[in-house]
Amino acid sequence: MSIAAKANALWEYANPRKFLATSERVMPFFWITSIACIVVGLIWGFFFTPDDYKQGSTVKIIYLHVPAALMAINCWLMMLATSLVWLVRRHHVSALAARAAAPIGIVMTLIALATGAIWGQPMWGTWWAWDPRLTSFLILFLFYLGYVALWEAIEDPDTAADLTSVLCLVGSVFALLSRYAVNFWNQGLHQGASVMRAAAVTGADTEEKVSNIYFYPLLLCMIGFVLLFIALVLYRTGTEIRARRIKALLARERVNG
Amino acid sequence: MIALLLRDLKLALRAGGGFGLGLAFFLIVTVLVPFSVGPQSSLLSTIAPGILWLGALLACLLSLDRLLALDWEDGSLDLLATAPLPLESVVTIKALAHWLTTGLPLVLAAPFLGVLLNLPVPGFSWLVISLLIGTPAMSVIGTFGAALTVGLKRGGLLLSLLVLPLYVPTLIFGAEVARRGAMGMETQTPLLMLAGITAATIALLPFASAAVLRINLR
Amino acid sequence: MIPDLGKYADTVMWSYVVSIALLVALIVFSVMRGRKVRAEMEKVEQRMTRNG
Amino acid sequence: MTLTVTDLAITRGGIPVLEGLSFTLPAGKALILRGPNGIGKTTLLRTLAGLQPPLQGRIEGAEDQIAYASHSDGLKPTLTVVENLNFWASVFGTQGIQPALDAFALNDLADRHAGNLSAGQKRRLGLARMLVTGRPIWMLDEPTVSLDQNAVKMFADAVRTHLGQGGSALIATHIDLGLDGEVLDVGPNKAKPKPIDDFDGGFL
Repeated sequence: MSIAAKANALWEYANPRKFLATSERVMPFFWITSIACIVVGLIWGFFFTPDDYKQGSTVKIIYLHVPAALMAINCWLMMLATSLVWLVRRHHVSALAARAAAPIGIVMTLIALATGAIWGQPMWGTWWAWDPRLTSFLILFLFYLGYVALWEAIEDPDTAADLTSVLCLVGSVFALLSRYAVNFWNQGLHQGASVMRAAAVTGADTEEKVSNIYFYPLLLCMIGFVLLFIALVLYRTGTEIRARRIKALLARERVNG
Repeated sequence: MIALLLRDLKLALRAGGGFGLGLAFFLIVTVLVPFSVGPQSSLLSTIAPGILWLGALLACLLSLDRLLALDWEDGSLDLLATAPLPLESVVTIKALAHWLTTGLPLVLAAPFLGVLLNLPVPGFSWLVISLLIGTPAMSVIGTFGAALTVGLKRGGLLLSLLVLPLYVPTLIFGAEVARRGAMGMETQTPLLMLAGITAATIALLPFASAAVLRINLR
Repeated sequence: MIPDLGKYADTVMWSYVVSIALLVALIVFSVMRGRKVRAEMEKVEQRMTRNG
Repeated sequence: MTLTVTDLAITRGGIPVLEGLSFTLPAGKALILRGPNGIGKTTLLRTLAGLQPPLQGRIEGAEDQIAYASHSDGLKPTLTVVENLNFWASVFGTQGIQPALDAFALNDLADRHAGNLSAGQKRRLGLARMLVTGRPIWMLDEPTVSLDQNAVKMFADAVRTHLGQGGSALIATHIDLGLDGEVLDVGPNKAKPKPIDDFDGGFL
C-alpha cells in the first residue's frame, strides 16, 4: 500500500460509524493491557523496590506522579493535533476526540499536582511550593479548565469545536511561553524534582541515582497510563459521538415538528 | 478605521461608557492593600511593584466583557463584518480603543498609587515603562478572550477563566521588570521578553481574534 | 505484607489513595455517562424510526 | 449588478434548513421573501451577506455589494442621529448622509441621541443606515417591525427610490409593500431530512 493510500485509509476512521465499529473491536485489548500494566507496575514498584537513600520510601510516588505528568502533557498535545485536524479537514470525530480527551487531561494534571504536593510536604516542609514544574502544571490545569468550560458553554456543536480548537492552538503557544516565563521567574530550587524529571526523560542512571531498579516498574506504569489513556479516549469519543447524534436527531425532530 | 476608533473613544467617554471603571478598581485595590497587610513601609515597598501590576491586570480584566459584547448585542458587529474593513483591523482597533481608555489611564495613575505603597524611588520609571509596554498585550489578549465568548449570555466568568492563564507570561515578565527596577537590579532580560510578548501578540493575535469572531458571527 | 515505609508511610499511602481514587472515578464516570448516552440514543432512534 | 443564486443549501446550527434554492435578483428589482417562521429566512439573508458559509451551491454578485440589516439596528444610544450615520458612512467609505436624513425625515431629529428616539424613529434611523452604506443590494430582515403606516410608506418610498437608481433589495417581510418585484416563497425549499439509518448524514 502506498503512503497516500495508507493516509486515505487512516482518514476512513474519521467516519463516525466506522470509528465506533473499530474502536469497539480494539477497546477490550487496551482496557485489559492497560490495567494489567498499571497493576503489575504499581505492585512491583510498591512492594518490590527498595527505598531511595535520600528520599526514603517517597520514591515510590514516582510510579504515579511521572506517568500522570507525562499523560497530562501528552493529552494536551493530542488535543492540539486533533484540533488541527478538525480545523483543516473538518472531521467531526477529530473534534469530538479532543473534547473527550480534555477531562482525562484534567484528572492526569490533578494526579500530578496532588502527588507533587503530597510529596512536597515532607521534602520541602510545605504542601505547596511555587516550584517551576508544579507551577507550570497549575497553569496547564487552568488551560484545561478553560477549554472544557468553553466546550460546555457553547450550544452549537460546530461553533464549539471551532472555538475550542482555536483556543487550543493559541493556548499551546501561551502554555509554552508560560513554561519559559515560570522557569525564568523561579529557577528550579528543588533537587528532588530533578530526580523525577530525570526518571521521566531518560529513565536511566543519573547522578541522582535513579537506577534500573526503579526504571522498569516505572516504564511499565508509563506504558499502562498511555494504554489507559487510549482506551479512555476511544470510549469517551464514542460517547461524544452518540451524544452528538442524539442532539442532531432531536434537532431534526424539532425542525420537522 | 479612524472613524471606528473615534466612535469607540466617544462611546467610552460618554455617560455609561464604562470609562474610569478600571481606574476606580485599580485605586480601590491599591488603597485596600495596606489595610490588609499592615502599614510597615518596608513590607509595602517590597510588594508594591507586584501589587501595582496585579491591580492593573485585574482592572484590565474587569473591563474586557464590554469590549465586544455591546457591539454584538446591537448588531453593529454584523454590519462591521460586511463592511469593507477587514475584521482583523476591526479587532485591532477595538483593542487599541480598549488600551487608550483602560490601559493608558492605568499607566498614568500607577506612579501616584506607587506613592501610597512606598514604591522605592528608582522603581517609578521602571513601573511606568513596564506597564506602558505590558498593557497593550493585555488589551490584545483580552480582545481575543472577548471574541471567544462574545455570543455567550453569561460570558463574563468564562472570559476571566480563559484569559487568566494567557495573562501569566505578561504578568511574570512585567512585574519582574518593575520589581527588579525597584530594587535597582538589571532589568534588560525581562524587559526584552515583555516587549517581545507584546510585539508578538499585537502582530499575531488579531488574526486569531478575527477568525474566532467570524465563527461566532455565523 | 505491606512493606515498611518508614517515616514517610503517610505520604506514600496518601499519594496512592488519592491517585487511584481519581483514576477510578474518571473511569467510573466515563462508563456511567457512556452507558446513559448509549441507551438514550437507542431510545431516540427507535422513537424516530417509529414516527418515520 | 445582478445577484445570482444557484442550487443553494444553507444550515442553521449544523442542521440543513433550506435546499435547492435558485433565483436571480436583477438591478432595479425587489424580491420579497416569504415563508413560515423559523424556516430559515434570516439564515438565508446572513448566508447571502457572507456572514456564514453555505452548505452547497453558488452565490454570484454578492461580494461587497450587500448592505445587511438584521433585527437589531446597530445604533449607539449615546451617539446622536448624525453621529451614528456619519460613523457608518465613513466605515463604508461614503460621503454625505443628507440624502439618508431626507429620505427618512430625520432632519428634525439630527442632534437627538439615538437612545431618546421612539422605537419607530430608531427603526427609521436603522434603515437610513442602509442608505449611507452606498451598497447596491439591500438585505432587510423584517424591516417594518414597529413602524406605523406613515413610516412604512416612507420606507417603501425609500426602497423604490433605491430601486429607481439601479439598486435592488431582498426583503423578508409579511406585509405588502407595493414594490416592483417578485415574491419568493421559500416554503417548498425546506430541507428534507436524511434517513436516520444514514448514520453520517443524521450525524451532521
